[in-house]
Amino acid sequence: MERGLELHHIGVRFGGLTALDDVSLRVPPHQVVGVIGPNGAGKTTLFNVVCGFVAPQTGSLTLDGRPLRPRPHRLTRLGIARTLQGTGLFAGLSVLENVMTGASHTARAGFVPALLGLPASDRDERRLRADALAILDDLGIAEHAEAAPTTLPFAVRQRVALARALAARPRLLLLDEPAGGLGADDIAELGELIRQLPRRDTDPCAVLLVEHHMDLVMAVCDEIVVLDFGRVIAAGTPDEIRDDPAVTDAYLGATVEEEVSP
Amino acid sequence: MDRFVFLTVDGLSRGAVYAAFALALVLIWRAARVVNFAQGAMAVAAAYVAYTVSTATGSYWLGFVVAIVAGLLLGAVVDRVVMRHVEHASPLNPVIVALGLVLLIQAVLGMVYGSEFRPAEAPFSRSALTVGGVAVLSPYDLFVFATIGVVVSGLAWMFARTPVGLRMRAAAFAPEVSRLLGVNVGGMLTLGWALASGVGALAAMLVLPTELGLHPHAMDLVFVSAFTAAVVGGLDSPPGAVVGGLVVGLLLSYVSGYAGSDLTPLAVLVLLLAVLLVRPGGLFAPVAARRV
Amino acid sequence: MTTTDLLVVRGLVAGYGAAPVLRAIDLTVPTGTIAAVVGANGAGKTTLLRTLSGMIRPAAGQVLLAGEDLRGTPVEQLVRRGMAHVPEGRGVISELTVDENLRLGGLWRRDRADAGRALDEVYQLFEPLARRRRHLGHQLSGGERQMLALGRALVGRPRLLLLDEPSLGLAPRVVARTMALLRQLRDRTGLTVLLVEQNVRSALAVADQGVVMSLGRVVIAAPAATLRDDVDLRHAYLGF
Amino acid sequence: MSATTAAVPPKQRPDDAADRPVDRRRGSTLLRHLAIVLVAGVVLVGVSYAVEPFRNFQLATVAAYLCATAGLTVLTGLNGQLSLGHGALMATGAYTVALCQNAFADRGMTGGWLLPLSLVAAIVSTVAVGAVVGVAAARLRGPYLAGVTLAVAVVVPALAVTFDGVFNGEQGLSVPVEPPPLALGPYFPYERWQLWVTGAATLLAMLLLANLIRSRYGRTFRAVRDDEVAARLAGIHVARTQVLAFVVSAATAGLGGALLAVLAQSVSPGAFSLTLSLFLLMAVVIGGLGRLTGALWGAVLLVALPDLTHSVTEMLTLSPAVAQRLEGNLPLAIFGLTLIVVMIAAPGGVQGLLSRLGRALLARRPTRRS
Amino acid sequence: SGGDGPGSGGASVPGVTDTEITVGTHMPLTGPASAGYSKIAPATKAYFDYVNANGGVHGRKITYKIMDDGYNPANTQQVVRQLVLQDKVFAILNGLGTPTHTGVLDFLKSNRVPDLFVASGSRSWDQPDKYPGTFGFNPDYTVEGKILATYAKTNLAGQKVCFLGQDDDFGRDSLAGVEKVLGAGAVAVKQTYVTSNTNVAPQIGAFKAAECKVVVLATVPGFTALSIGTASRLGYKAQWLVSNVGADYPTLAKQLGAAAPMLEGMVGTNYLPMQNDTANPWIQLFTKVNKEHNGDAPFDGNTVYGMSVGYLFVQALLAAGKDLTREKIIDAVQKGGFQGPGLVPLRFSDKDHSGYGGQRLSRVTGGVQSYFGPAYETDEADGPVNEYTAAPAAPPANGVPTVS
Ligand SMILES: Nc1ncnc2c1ncn2[C@@H]1O[C@H](COP(=O)(O)OP(=O)(O)OP(=O)(O)O)[C@@H](O)[C@H]1O
Ligand SMILES: Nc1ncnc2c1ncn2[C@@H]1O[C@H](COP(=O)(O)OP(=O)(O)OP(=O)(O)O)[C@@H](O)[C@H]1O
Ligand SMILES: CC(C)C[C@H](N)C(=O)O
Ligand SMILES: [Mg+2]
Ligand SMILES: [Mg+2]
Repeated sequence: MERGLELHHIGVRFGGLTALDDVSLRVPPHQVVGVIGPNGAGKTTLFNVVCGFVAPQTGSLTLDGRPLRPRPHRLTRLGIARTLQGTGLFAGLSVLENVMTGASHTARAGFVPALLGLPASDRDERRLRADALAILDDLGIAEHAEAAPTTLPFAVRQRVALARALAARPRLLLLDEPAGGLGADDIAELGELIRQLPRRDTDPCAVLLVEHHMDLVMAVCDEIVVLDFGRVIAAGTPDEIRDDPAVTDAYLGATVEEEVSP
Repeated sequence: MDRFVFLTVDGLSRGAVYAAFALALVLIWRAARVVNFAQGAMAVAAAYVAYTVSTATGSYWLGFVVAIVAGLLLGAVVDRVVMRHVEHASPLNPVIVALGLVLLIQAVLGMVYGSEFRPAEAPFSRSALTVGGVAVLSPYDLFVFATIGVVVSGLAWMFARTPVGLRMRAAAFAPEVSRLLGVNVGGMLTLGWALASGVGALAAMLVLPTELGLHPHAMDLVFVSAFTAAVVGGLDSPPGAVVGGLVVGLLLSYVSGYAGSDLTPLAVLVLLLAVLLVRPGGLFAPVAARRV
Repeated sequence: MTTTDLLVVRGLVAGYGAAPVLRAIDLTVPTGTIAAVVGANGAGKTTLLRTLSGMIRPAAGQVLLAGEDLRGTPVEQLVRRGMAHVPEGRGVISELTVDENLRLGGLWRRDRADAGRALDEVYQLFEPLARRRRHLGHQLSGGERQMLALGRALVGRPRLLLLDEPSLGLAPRVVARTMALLRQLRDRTGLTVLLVEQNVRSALAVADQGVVMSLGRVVIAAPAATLRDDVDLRHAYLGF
Repeated sequence: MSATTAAVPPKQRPDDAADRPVDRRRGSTLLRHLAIVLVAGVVLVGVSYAVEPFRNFQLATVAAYLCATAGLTVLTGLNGQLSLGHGALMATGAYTVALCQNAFADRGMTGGWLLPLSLVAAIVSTVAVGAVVGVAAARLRGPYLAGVTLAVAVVVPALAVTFDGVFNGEQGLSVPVEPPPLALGPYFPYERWQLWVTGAATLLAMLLLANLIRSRYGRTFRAVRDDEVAARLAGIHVARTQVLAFVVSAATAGLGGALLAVLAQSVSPGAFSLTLSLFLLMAVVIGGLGRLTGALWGAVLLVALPDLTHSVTEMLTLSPAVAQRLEGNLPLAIFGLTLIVVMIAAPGGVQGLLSRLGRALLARRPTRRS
Repeated sequence: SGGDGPGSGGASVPGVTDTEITVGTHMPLTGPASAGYSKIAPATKAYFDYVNANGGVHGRKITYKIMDDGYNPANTQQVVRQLVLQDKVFAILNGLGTPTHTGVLDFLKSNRVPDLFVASGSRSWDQPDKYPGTFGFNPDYTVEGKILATYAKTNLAGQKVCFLGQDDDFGRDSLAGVEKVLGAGAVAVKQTYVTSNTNVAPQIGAFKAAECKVVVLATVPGFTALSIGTASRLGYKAQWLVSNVGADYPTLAKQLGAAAPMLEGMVGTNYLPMQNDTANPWIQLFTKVNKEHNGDAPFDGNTVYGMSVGYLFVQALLAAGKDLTREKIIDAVQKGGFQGPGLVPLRFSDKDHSGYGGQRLSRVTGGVQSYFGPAYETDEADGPVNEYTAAPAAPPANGVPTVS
């Protein structure tokens, strides 16, 4: 029985600052788990721990029950892909090349075939290109395949980043504020996409989502974990979270309308 | 033991002048994020101006002051006329332009002054004072130390404590945002270039008496040592430049004294690797940036 | 035009290369009001702000700040005219500390004492920043950076604040607080705000005037309440 | 900085992807590149008969430099690692070839296969040196990397003096090279033979480099250059990629140095000074960073510019006093000025300028789509 | 046309027409090594212009192509090929520098270009079997070392001798000469320097610590000045015995400026007339040529050197006869017997291609560098160091040599 990704009692300190404090959570296969919390609560740090950018001082990780000692460049091989807050696209690569890069670890041909230009290398490239184009097509941005990312509207860039992560065919996708900067329509579409990721026929994947757009989070998550000052202050279904006073107090606050109206 | 003291003292006095020049490199790096490969050639140009003035008037100090003023002006001119127009999107472009400047300046100096060595006077005696039979620092060394001490602390104070220092740093790191905040980025850049080049000229005036003399290429080797010093210390840190300079000076002195001068280049490489592999941003590197 | 209109934009055309992104923008923001500019990705909202603050030279048109034509005014002079622009992506200077970033916002001011007071006020307003005074910009979380950028603009006590997607990356509570803060500032100090937002609902909640941009043009400029309440308009232009 | 340039997002690179058409060709990379190389080879042989011996020698020198500049452009342009020490890598190749050829000559060995063997040895030894430097380089960034490679550029030639028993100090070693095969006729000009040898080796090296650049390795190099964090998340081992780029670059630089030694029939530390390293860097940037054609322009400039500026100065008739001052200096001043002007007027280098011209011409042609 | 035919030979000689002879050289006109040396070739050219103004050689004017190689062997390759293949010079004359010129020996040999009077004291030029067309000019460094050591042995007997040399053939050959005379192990402290490190205090400090009384310097001018300056800084006094390469007083004094008095008492060597010896007829001739054809450039040892090279080459051309060929000029040089400004004889013969075979010592007294004692002559092997007493020749009246 697959158990997915588990974090056990993770603690991270930066100098005197506690970024994560005894955090445990599980991302089961075929589920969307949301992480929310105030700014600086440690959400991105949590992602960094999973990716191996930050080594936790305490606690451990397991993937399907096996201990996980993550290193960023090995992640895609483990079936984990991540997008970056911002977008982190390769500015000097075309959109298509950006997406092809996401599947680097699937290339079979080694250095010598590449150097000699042997068919093995060409085959690899053709396959990567076809896959990447298919993903771009899925996300509705195939028309931008040849563009330089810097010239594209922000929403498209976000999608390219997503496409690059999906190109790795992950079993677990970590999304860090994927809706940041998107308009209402785009957010709705994104929600649709995230929701069907764990359920689709080919390459279904679980999602760990960090996001501040509550509509989106509430709409797509099976479960939500709330962080504040590095600690888990609540966890549960969207409905449970919505009504949790601690969450309202620390994170949701009043609506704009309520705050603004005298 | 005597030899050790001798080599140490000699290394420190050499190191002090490397420090001065390394400081100029650090300045321009902080102000414009450019490693100014033309710093040496620009400094030599200022020193030639000083030489001309000193020979004409017979006054060392007049030449000294003129050199620094010439350095300041040259820095401002290089910024306004050349660097300002260089596309900085690729960090290599300014480097290449600086290399072009080196060729141009050295060639022009060669045309104007010829390629003979000219004397580079020292304002104080370079004969070492003897303490207990061991030659220690000369009055000139003390002058160098004092000057560098003043310049380093002055610059450190300016950068860390004054509004203009803050503006200069902001302009260097984020020109566009700085303009939105009312910083005259162009002015700050010019000021940075002028200051760096002024310090470079000062450094040349301090270094040249210990070198072969005044020559269009006189600072070529000093540049290599000083760049090493700046990198060892950490390019963002004025105190780092000073420490780096002293470390390089001592190293060169010990190696030539105990192992043979032919090993000095190798020793420099080993030093660089030893420092940078442990601290990839130099001894005085700021906290590593959060990148995710 | 009357002097009660702090910002007046007429026939503004601007862009990055040959094809203009802004095609004849007309816009008026009365003093002491909040105008929300909304529109789809790529409509040209950011470009509009960048043109207003002089970072992009307009190909045609006029920008008047309190009746003064801003043409040819260098970017760095605009803060002295009372304009503050918090750019998209926040523009926190990562290599400087929080305190240095904030001080930079008031450095241009002659009145040093008041700049100091403004700094203290900002620390009170955003207490996470007060806790991180000596931290470098790059150590901050996304939301902390947003606070820093907004706070930095306020240190200069601007008349006109140009905000590019301030809610980006902020926790809902902070978004609400920020919007409320804009209201307060408007009411207390007569601040005028041009607010570019994707978060249309929040923006219209706080704004006096709503401006909808599409393909480089202003398609509607109407009281925010009208836009909020007119379902047809919302559906046609805002998609909700 | 004018308002318009300030508007360009800082991440935008001069060689942004829009410049490069996406490769949609289906056929074999090898065959396509082989065809280009063959055509280039035939042209080169033709040219070698059409021009005088001195020009043959100059072209051969261009070929040798091209190896080095191409390697450097892969490292600096594609992988974003700055090297001020490629002259030292060339020296490594050059000395290896000298030692091998001397060893063969001392043992009285002859045969056409000796030179290729020496060249391979040169590449192998440079790869070893490049790997060591590359491992260190992978930890360093920007000016810190520049500092270390600068030290390498100074140290390697100095070693020739330190170990003068092997390398014969400042004077250097001579490189015995066999004359053209008799089959080519008794009066076959030596310089033409030199061009054939260096041209063949260089074309082979370019073929391999072009293959590599077109493969996923080329893409990985660029990804690492653009964003290391994102590259790691995409499954790329950043340090390993950087070492690989350094090694590839070193191999070609070593070959370039070896060919230069074969051309000169001698090696000495002075020929591989820091100045050479700096000139290589200038050449690739002026030529157009990150493209093999740019490396070609760079190599051509390295050989042609000094020659051109010298000719220009020679045309002036001056009094001896003035002439003595200008002699040598004027060409350098012109060279320096050219560098500055080109860098300001065409930051993308010669190749960038040509592509811009090319696009402008294409744009003027009416499009076929209606 | 590809130039497939048999090379030279036949009717036309490269670089020679009825009215002109073209020769070329490579020199450091720019770069760190150019100091002083950049004045040699212009002086040679000035002398040729003087000869041309006086009717040339066998009715032919001499054109001298000076190419800058910046003392970089890679550039030397290029410019020498340009001279030979492109400009088709008749000969390469006085190419300067050991590492630079070493690289073109094979090329010049295989193209049969006479390679005359190389400007360096390396022993490489003297290999008549391997490089029949190459001839040196400077006395070699071993010869010089032997002469300096002989002075130390006879005049400074019993004093501790130390040695500082450049870390290359220059220093090594010189040290070999010194040790041939004083005996291996007689040099108390041996130090080297590299030109890339301008701090010689550790070396000089070592001499001071060992209380050396005599120091032999095989140094280029910059490092002669540095060494003597550093010694004075450290309060260390010694008798300096300096190679001719680094002993030119005007060069050193100019570099030291106000500190020039430190050079007082320095013993150097040379083999050409002293540039300040205005009574010497050669100096008078060269001064006149310098005024008329060299823009009256500052007159120093490099000027004398350059003009002496020019004089020797004109002699060689004359000796080669009117029907000038490359073979003939090599034969003429090998025959030897040239009388010129040199204080010692040139050693040219079919067995010996090195240049001058000895030197004379000079000393700085009252700011004036002048010769003292006899000239000496020796070889680079174990031969004795002999006094050379023959009186130097006087220049011909019009300053242009005639067929002897
Ligand atoms: N490398 C670091 N060095 C020092 N402090 C750090 C570092 N990384 C994170 N922090 C601090 O740790 C805390 C948590 O940061 P993190 O980026 O995880 O927050 P977050 O929950 O993602 O916030 P946001 O929603 O604003 O993005 C913040 O206070 C931040 O300043
Ligand atoms: N530096 C640039 N160079 C060229 N085109 C650009 C540049 N910046 C933006 N554009 C283009 O200008 C158009 C308008 O962009 P702008 O950033 O003003 O839109 P926006 O309304 O702010 O969108 P968003 O909501 O995504 O921030 C877009 O099509 C974009 O692709
Ligand atoms: C006379 C000089 C040109 C000698 C020079 N130091 C060399 O041997 O290279
Ligand atoms: Mg975050
Ligand atoms: Mg925008």
